Amino acid sequence: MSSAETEAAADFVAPGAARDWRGLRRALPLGLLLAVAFVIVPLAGTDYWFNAILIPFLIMALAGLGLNLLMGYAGQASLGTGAFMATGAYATYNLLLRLPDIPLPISLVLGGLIAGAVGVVVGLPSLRIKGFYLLASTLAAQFLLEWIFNQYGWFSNYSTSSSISAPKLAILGQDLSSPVGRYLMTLTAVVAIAAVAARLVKSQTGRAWSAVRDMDTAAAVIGVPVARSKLSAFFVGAAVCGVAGALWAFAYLGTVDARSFGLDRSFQVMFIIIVGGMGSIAGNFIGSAFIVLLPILLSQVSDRLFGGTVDAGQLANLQRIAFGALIIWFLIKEPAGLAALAERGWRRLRPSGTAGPERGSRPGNTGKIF
Amino acid sequence: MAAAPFLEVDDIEATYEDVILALRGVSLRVEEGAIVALLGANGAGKTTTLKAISNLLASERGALTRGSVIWKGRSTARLDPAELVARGIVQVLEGRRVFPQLTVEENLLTGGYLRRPSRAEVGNDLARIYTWFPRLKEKRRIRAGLTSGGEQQMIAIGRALMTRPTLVLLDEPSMGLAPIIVQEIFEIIRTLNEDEGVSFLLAEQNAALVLRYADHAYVLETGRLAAAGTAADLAAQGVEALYLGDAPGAAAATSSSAQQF
Amino acid sequence: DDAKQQYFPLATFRVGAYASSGIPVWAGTIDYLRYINEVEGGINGVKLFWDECETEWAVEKGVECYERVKGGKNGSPVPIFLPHGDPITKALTEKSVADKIPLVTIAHGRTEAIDGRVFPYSFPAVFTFWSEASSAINFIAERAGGKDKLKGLKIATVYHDSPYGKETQTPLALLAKTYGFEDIQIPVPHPGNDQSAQWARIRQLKPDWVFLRGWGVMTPVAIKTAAKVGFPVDRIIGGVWSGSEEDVRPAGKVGKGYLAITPFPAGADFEILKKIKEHIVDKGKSDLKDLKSFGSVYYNSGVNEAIIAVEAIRTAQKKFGARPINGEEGQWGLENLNLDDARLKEIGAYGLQQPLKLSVRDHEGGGAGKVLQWDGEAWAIVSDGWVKSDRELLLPLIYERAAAYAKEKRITPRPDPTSN
Amino acid sequence: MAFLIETLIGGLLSGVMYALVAIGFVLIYKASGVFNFAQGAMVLCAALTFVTLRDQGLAFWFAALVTLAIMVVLAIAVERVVLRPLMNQSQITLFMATLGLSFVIEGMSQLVMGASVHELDLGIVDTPVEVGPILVSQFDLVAAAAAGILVLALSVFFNVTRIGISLRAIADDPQAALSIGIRLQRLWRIVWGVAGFVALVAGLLWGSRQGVQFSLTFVVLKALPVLIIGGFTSIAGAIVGGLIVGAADALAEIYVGPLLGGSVSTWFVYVLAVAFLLIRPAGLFGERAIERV
Amino acid sequence: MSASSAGPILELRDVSLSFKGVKALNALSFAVARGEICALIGPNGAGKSSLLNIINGVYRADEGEVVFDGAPFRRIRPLEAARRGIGRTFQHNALFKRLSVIDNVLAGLTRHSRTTLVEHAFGLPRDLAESRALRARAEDIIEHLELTPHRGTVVSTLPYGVQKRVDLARALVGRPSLLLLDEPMAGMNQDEKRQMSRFVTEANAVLGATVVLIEHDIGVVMDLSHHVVVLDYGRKVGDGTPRQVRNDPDVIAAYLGTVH
Ligand SMILES: Nc1ncnc2c1ncn2[C@@H]1O[C@H](COP(=O)(O)OP(=O)(O)OP(=O)(O)O)[C@@H](O)[C@H]1O
Ligand SMILES: Nc1ncnc2c1ncn2[C@@H]1O[C@H](COP(=O)(O)OP(=O)(O)OP(=O)(O)O)[C@@H](O)[C@H]1O
Ligand SMILES: [Mg+2]
Ligand SMILES: [Mg+2]
Repeated sequence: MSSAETEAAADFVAPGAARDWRGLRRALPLGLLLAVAFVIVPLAGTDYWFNAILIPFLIMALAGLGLNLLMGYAGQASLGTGAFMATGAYATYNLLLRLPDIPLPISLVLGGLIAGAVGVVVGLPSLRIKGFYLLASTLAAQFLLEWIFNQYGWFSNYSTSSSISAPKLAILGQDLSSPVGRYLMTLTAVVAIAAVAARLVKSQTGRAWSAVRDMDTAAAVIGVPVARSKLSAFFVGAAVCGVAGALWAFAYLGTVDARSFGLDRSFQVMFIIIVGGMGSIAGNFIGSAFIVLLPILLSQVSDRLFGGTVDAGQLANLQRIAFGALIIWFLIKEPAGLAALAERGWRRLRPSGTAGPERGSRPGNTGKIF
Repeated sequence: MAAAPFLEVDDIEATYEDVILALRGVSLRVEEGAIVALLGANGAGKTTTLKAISNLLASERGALTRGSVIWKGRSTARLDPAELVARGIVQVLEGRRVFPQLTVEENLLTGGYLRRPSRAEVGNDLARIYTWFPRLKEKRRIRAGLTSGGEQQMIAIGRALMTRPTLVLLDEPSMGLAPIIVQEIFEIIRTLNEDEGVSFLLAEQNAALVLRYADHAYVLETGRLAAAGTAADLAAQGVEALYLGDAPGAAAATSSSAQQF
Repeated sequence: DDAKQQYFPLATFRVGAYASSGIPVWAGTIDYLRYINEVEGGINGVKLFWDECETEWAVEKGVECYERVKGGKNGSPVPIFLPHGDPITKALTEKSVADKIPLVTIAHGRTEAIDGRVFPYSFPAVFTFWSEASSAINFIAERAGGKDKLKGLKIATVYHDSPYGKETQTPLALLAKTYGFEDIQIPVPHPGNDQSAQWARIRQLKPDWVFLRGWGVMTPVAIKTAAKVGFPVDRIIGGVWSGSEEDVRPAGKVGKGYLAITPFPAGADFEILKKIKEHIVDKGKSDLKDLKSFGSVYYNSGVNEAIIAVEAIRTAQKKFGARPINGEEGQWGLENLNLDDARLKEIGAYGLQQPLKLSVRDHEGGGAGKVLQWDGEAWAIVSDGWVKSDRELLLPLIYERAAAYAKEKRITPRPDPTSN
Repeated sequence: MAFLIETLIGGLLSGVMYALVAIGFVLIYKASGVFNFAQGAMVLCAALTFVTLRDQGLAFWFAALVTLAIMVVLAIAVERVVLRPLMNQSQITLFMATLGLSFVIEGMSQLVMGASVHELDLGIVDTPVEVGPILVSQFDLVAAAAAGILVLALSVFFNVTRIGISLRAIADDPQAALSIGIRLQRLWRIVWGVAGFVALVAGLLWGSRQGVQFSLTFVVLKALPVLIIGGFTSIAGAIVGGLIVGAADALAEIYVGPLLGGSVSTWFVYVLAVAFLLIRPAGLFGERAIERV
Repeated sequence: MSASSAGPILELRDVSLSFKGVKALNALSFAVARGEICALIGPNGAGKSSLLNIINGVYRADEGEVVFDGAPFRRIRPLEAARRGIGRTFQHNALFKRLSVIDNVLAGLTRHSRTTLVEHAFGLPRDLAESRALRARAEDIIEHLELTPHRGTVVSTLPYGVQKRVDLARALVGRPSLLLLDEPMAGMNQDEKRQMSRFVTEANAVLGATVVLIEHDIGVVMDLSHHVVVLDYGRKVGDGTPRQVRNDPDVIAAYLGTVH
């Protein structure tokens, strides 16, 4: 695990002595963040924070990452996220159930790979279809897979409610079923996968994805294997979503049925990447924070402010309105996502980074995938 | 030169996304019936100036933050682009922005709608465009997105002329056109100018060419006015020198206040 | 001084897709709690106080609410939690064991959680879906003139194609085998706003009865579509979640005659409702904005749930003293809850709530429903009192499933203290 | 055989109801390239407003007019607050904005008009008509007729060439449209207003079928395959797509479902739609994407 | 059929292409000799871009065949064309606009990459070695085309002229044996055109790429090319040295007019 991390850090540090320092300066905040997440938070966090906030936040960020690889980097719009997550969850469940000797991390990875394979099949139409048509066509997979898991009892080991539930979570005899344990397990998975993803998007594969996204005809002409790139994006994206799904089922809720991974979930994940920023790894975390935390914040704030004086139902409606309005507002403020906004703020704080007039985030060029 | 100002741009400053300062105090005038050239290197702010005049900045998250644009004695600040077209200013956007899904003829027709012309009028106008660009007549039923680069440029120009403007803002009209067409376009410009009194503000890279047709010229450099004068004068000075910014007579456009960063 | 009062958090759903049922449900609960506080001065003097937490009926929000409130408030613990929804219940099942907070899920939740040895903190009290199915069949038998008359009947179940909808397939198959009726299962996909194909099939198969296990908009559309194909509406029996005013009213005139089985009989004539009306509603203290819903199925279900919670706390107080009760004590209270007719009459819930006796082996306790018929304006009770289910027939199968669950989860069932 | 025909007719008639919702999408997509997810919320909003007004005792036509006025106000607000600031943004951003919009509209509707379920009675008798052995629903016939009229009217509206071409121009390139004097904002308002009207019609028909309640917003899910099959930009496509989806859905439910042991209609038409797409990547009548290098 | 280094690198034999019955190319034949710069000129819509599209597989010829490096084809996939060594720049900007200059150029090297997804994901040694090698090649070209100051900039934020240069770099980095350039100098001022001409000459002379160039600036064409082919309405109306073509009255009438 930690090796993957240093890999990621190493990736930030471009070769060349002059850049070493810059790389370090970029890696330092990240290292601090990880230290806090791995050491301080487990010591300081409460059950509520783990169970209700941090774990879902991390998992949704991971799902966002999966979709972002597919949609933000490779430009293949998909609403099949829920289905990929479900596949990962059900696959992992069956692996744990039927091959109990395989250690948990391996089952998770295998579950992800199975989801990736399903993703490839779902992605086949992308070789012919684009844009909203592709988006709408991924709904076929979304509904079909949801139905299959719900319909055929084998997938849920014939449980009465076709739901699956987590077996005991343990790695190397370490019990992970406490909130802290589940948090650490989730965090580890998320960090490891994010590190790999960060590598991947900077590699030849990632470049091929972006090339296909930005201009697929040109990509083909200069020698990028377009079909293979699209499918590999579906594979990786779905695999990451699959792991997120498995974590959702086992590390967060404990028990789920296929409806937990319905269309709403797909939309939610899409929100995350749009609000956070397409084509940005950090954006997934920002977006996830927005989507997962904002409603909680809104409800707590409004309870504090108006609790008891305003009718509870009306309050809830107002929150819904506020949530929708905030989404629109952020899209208007920064169509390239909060990650871009954050980056701009960051640069403004450190004027050394800003160099003259530049078309940095020229609209229409950013985030335009179709 | 003391005639009532036709188009007067006074000390404008324009930004994109509230932070990128693209114009810093540009002033220029177009007299009625004149052809004025706007020169400058890539990124100098030619396009931005034209968009500031036609009020198209808002659609690109840009804004005029200072100065004013006066069209026939009235400020254009509150007019939306369609209103400006109705009052005679039309812009041909840079980079052949045709409507790809519409046929060539439909593209041209869209230019006429604002005037609510009769069928006969439309027919006449179309015929006029087709005599200028016979190539378009052949392609009239093809979807514009499929036509060649030069054909698209012709469509964009033809479409703008369909609005029967009194002032045309042309952004890089010669780009990608065959020499003979470029020549024709400039001849058309001259004809329209002489016969119908249409004025032009032309942003061009090909300085030698445009100065041959223009009366007046302005040179922009990184958002500031670097030089101005009659076309003949500027041509004589050598435009190349102007681009480097060390030209004499650089306008006093130095009020580079309001740093937005 | 909150610590001297009883905390009772409410995970409401007043917006979103299920708001129309959530609003009256929570009004019923809150009105009853207010009644207890204001008229009875609390439970043995211990007043109740509560927070609301909006879930929109979504799992994550439900979990968040639960986590937010489970630690109690200002020193007052949580005695019982009402998750109100299948998915949320599932997500909380294991957490509740760890946290020792009993979940009461009336007319939803896992059926096998009846077995408190395996599911110590889950209480699918009063009426599980298996009981619902069995009671519906027994009502049909009642109409047909005896269980022996079931033989040869065709009974079609039109169900919401989801885990919830499928839950009754097993008991119905068993009942069909036992009584010799023909069991036809017809799924309707979510949300169920178009059922022409399903009802075309009904028209073709000509069943004697239709058991409608709908959800949300599926019910009115089913009733309307039934009318369209000419299937008699008084031969359709809705399940619990197809049996509220909200379910029938949108169907309009054609809904007249429609039947539904429910543990929450509608009506405002029950003693306790009269009292609530007098002391709460008429004084403008009701949580209901639309008073039309007073005495509706959903409102009464809210009252019903509150009664069980309050009575369980009261029972626990008998053992632990008149003070705020925590989850573990709440579990004891629930498992020793005994609402017989006498007690029901005392609290004015006779007829509204069925006699109920919970135990470690039996977290359901009741298992009977009343059948209502829609007269176009309101529900009327048409069954002979409570229609019981064949619990003896179903329980062995339920225990078997609970045992299988225990095995899969490697849970050692807790011993039943009453059985030795 | 009679059963088959009956199922088919039932399916086709339902298909028209789906088409009705799909048309709302097509209108807006045609005019701005925006895939308007808030269409479902608009259906709910229209129906809820209408029913609430009716419950207040307003006459049918009056209630309909007031509702329409409200939908127009909504259209103007949307243009001003959402579309204009987001002009020139990517379609997916706009799509997300309409998702945000749907939260706002749903929240507003329920805030003002409550969440309770209403019956909506349009006074259409729905005793089944028997044609030989085949049963046909009167209500569905009326709905189909309404949809038919609407489609005709809209086709005429869009074929008033000026508006039609202008709208397509806007969808292609809003800035270029502005630059030649197309009154973009006004047209957007008109189109969103018309979409509001379509939402009202769809809301009334769907509302009287299933009651006016939150789940009205879900009808969009059935409209999507209609759009895919017909093409996002074609009103005629919406009708044809609707018929195909309706018929396929009904037949699959009867003949495919039992084979697979469950209800297949959540996904069947979607899979069918993908099959269509593989043959025609922009639907039956959609405009093909243009890519030239 | 071995690639004879003596024969023409590219030969078109009676190539025709039509769209909905409209002939864009009409029985077109000509040859491009190995190592030359061949300019393709003609009025707008003459079919120049379409011709390039056929050569590298974006369009499929209706009739006739293309012989590249001794191997004839009627239809080739763009990917296959790239693999065989046909590089290309575009008339309308077709850069990967959200990528930086270096990434755009690196994307042009995809066909030289031999590593797999897994190696990329985990940064296995082979990937590290390869990306170092590819990066060096890319940096080389970037320096060569004087793009170093822009190497990390996102291309959509660059001036048009620089973007055109990036497009050239992306095509050149893969070391194509045939380089198709579609109006590489449109929208540039005189200075930039001169610079670009130099790069094209160097690509041809130093890197040894045969160049097919579409250009409307006749001065540039005269300076740069060894061989000019003139198209009009999909037909060949001229084929010869720049001088011959320039003085051809047909060409003057159809294309040049009097402004040069
Ligand atoms: N939409 C935009 N968002 C942000 N910055 C922009 C935008 N459009 C232009 N700019 C910036 O404004 C400045 C002026 O650009 P403008 O397009 O007006 O130049 P130009 O003279 O027309 O150049 P060219 O010859 O390349 O067309 C440039 O620095 C450019 O980066
Ligand atoms: N995909 C297509 N569909 C329909 N027509 C096309 C297509 N591609 C090209 N054409 C037509 O073929 C003709 C030749 O186009 P091409 O782009 O090759 O011209 P060109 O010589 O490159 O012109 P320019 O100098 O203006 O770029 C044009 O008239 C164009 O309309
Ligand atoms: Mg410009
Ligand atoms: Mg061309």
